[in-house]
Amino acid sequence: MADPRSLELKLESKVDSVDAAELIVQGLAREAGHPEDEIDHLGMAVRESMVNAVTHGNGYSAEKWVYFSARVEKDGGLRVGIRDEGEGFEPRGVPDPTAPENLLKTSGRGLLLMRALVDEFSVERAEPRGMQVTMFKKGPGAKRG
Amino acid sequence: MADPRSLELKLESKVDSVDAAELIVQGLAREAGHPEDEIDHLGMAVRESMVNAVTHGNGYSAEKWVYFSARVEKDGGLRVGIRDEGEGFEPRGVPDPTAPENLLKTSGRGLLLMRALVDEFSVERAEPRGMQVTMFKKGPGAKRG
Amino acid sequence: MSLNVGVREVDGVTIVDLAGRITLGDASSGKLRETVREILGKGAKKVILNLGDVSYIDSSGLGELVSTYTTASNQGAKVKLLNVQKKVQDLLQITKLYTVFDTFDNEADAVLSFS
Amino acid sequence: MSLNVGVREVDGVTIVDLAGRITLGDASSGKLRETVREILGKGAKKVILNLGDVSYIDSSGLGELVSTYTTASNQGAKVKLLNVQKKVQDLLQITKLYTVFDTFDNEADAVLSFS
Ligand SMILES: Nc1ncnc2c1ncn2[C@@H]1O[C@H](COP(=O)(O)OP(=O)(O)O)[C@@H](O)[C@H]1O
Ligand SMILES: Nc1ncnc2c1ncn2[C@@H]1O[C@H](COP(=O)(O)OP(=O)(O)O)[C@@H](O)[C@H]1O
Repeated sequence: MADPRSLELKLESKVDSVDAAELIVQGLAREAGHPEDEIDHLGMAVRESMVNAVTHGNGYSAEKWVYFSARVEKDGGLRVGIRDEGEGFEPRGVPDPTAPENLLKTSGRGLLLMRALVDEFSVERAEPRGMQVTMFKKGPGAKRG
Repeated sequence: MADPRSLELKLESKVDSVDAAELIVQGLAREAGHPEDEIDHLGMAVRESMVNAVTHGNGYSAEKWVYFSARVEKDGGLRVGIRDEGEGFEPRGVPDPTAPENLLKTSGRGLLLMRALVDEFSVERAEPRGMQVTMFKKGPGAKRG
Repeated sequence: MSLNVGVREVDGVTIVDLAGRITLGDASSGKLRETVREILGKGAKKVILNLGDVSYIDSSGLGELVSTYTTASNQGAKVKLLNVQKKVQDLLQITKLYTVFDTFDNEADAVLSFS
Repeated sequence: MSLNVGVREVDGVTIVDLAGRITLGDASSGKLRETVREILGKGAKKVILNLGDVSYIDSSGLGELVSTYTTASNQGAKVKLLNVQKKVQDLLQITKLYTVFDTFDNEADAVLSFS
């Protein structure tokens, strides 16, 4: 049983915020008893999503915030939310980076990695603007589906 | 040898920021190879200092920030800075909580704990206002003095 | 970050089992305070706080322990500590609160100490 | 969060030893790119990136590896990977980049594979 806890932060649009979010999530996952490789995976997914919010979303703007939230559930399940204040984008319009014609591109792999590294993932337009990413990693005791 | 890295954050004056700072510092200390009990001690000291900045310093004000910084040195030494935007106070004026007449007070033990839990500690008035706390925990390989 | 509080009685001694963290800003401090007030209201004079599952405490939490102690004293009751983890023990040492609280590693000894 | 880069030659093959993290926002990506450009400038055609001490890579870092690969190809050179850690291997798998890079667990085998 994990101690349920949650936190919400308003973070600046810079790389230090990416590091901060990753360290926070890793710490919560470790406390909740997740195994080391799952902690790494969740940390990577959060890193990718924070990078997108800071760069593509907010364009490193000092006037725009990244809204970060993390919640540890009773069974150790961990839900992370990341919202930016950018223009937003159409996720279905993003090309598949594993398609042969895209394999040698130097970017475009972030969303693919996020989806692969957590148990549940969603990305949708937020109100009044920007994108909202939500990810969930099951508790350490939960059966993997 | 630890990877030198550092981060600077502007945090809201609320309890979630206390938790965030503690988790970040614990994560950096763990990465830098500090032993578990030292990680706990550093985390506690950071927690106490953040609580003071958020409560006594900024009074939970939405208009005031806590400026948090952490730097991991090559040998794993970890320096943490916490600055608030409050009225400030005179550290020498704080009564000794271990004096018999203060032992049953329900508060006043934060600064004592911070000093005891890290290797170097300072608290001084900041410009243009507020207090600046700096703490340092030696790298895991460093001889304890 | 929650504190779980359970109450039981052994040989006329009220044992409060605490599990979790006692820190600023969560409901934990309120819960401890309220439970102790209730117990004292029912006339308890011998109280043991079992900290065996308290993994973390900060200076606010230490303040709560002291508050419990003085509230009890004012009503002629006594509070002792049981199963204090190393981490918490260190803090009692630094703050000299170990001079205020009787502490025990064994429940039977703690209960017997009241008679 | 730094990347250390060392270069050495074994039997006509240039081995680039990397240690640290390859992620967005630090100097690491630039360092790798610059080193590879320099090596290719000197006419190297056989390059091995030794990732044995690379503990962490993100999608920007993967982009850097791809960029190294294509820059080399454009100059008639070939890049292979050595000692890819499990964590990084997982990412190559997910992104199908394992189909782009020849990878080796053993330096001698990697060097021989060029002849
Ligand atoms: N938060 C965001 N705001 C705006 N656009 C985004 C956001 N996140 C992703 N995108 C768009 O989706 C594309 C694919 O993102 P991703 O898969 O993470 O790869 P990369 O970041 O390497 O381009 C980005 O290039 C960008 O155009
Ligand atoms: N950042 C701060 N700004 C203003 N006053 C402070 C600050 N930090 C500490 N103080 C003052 O010093 C006193 C002692 O602080 P501390 O030892 O942490 O104990 P406590 O917070 O329990 O009172 C506080 O009560 C407060 O008056």
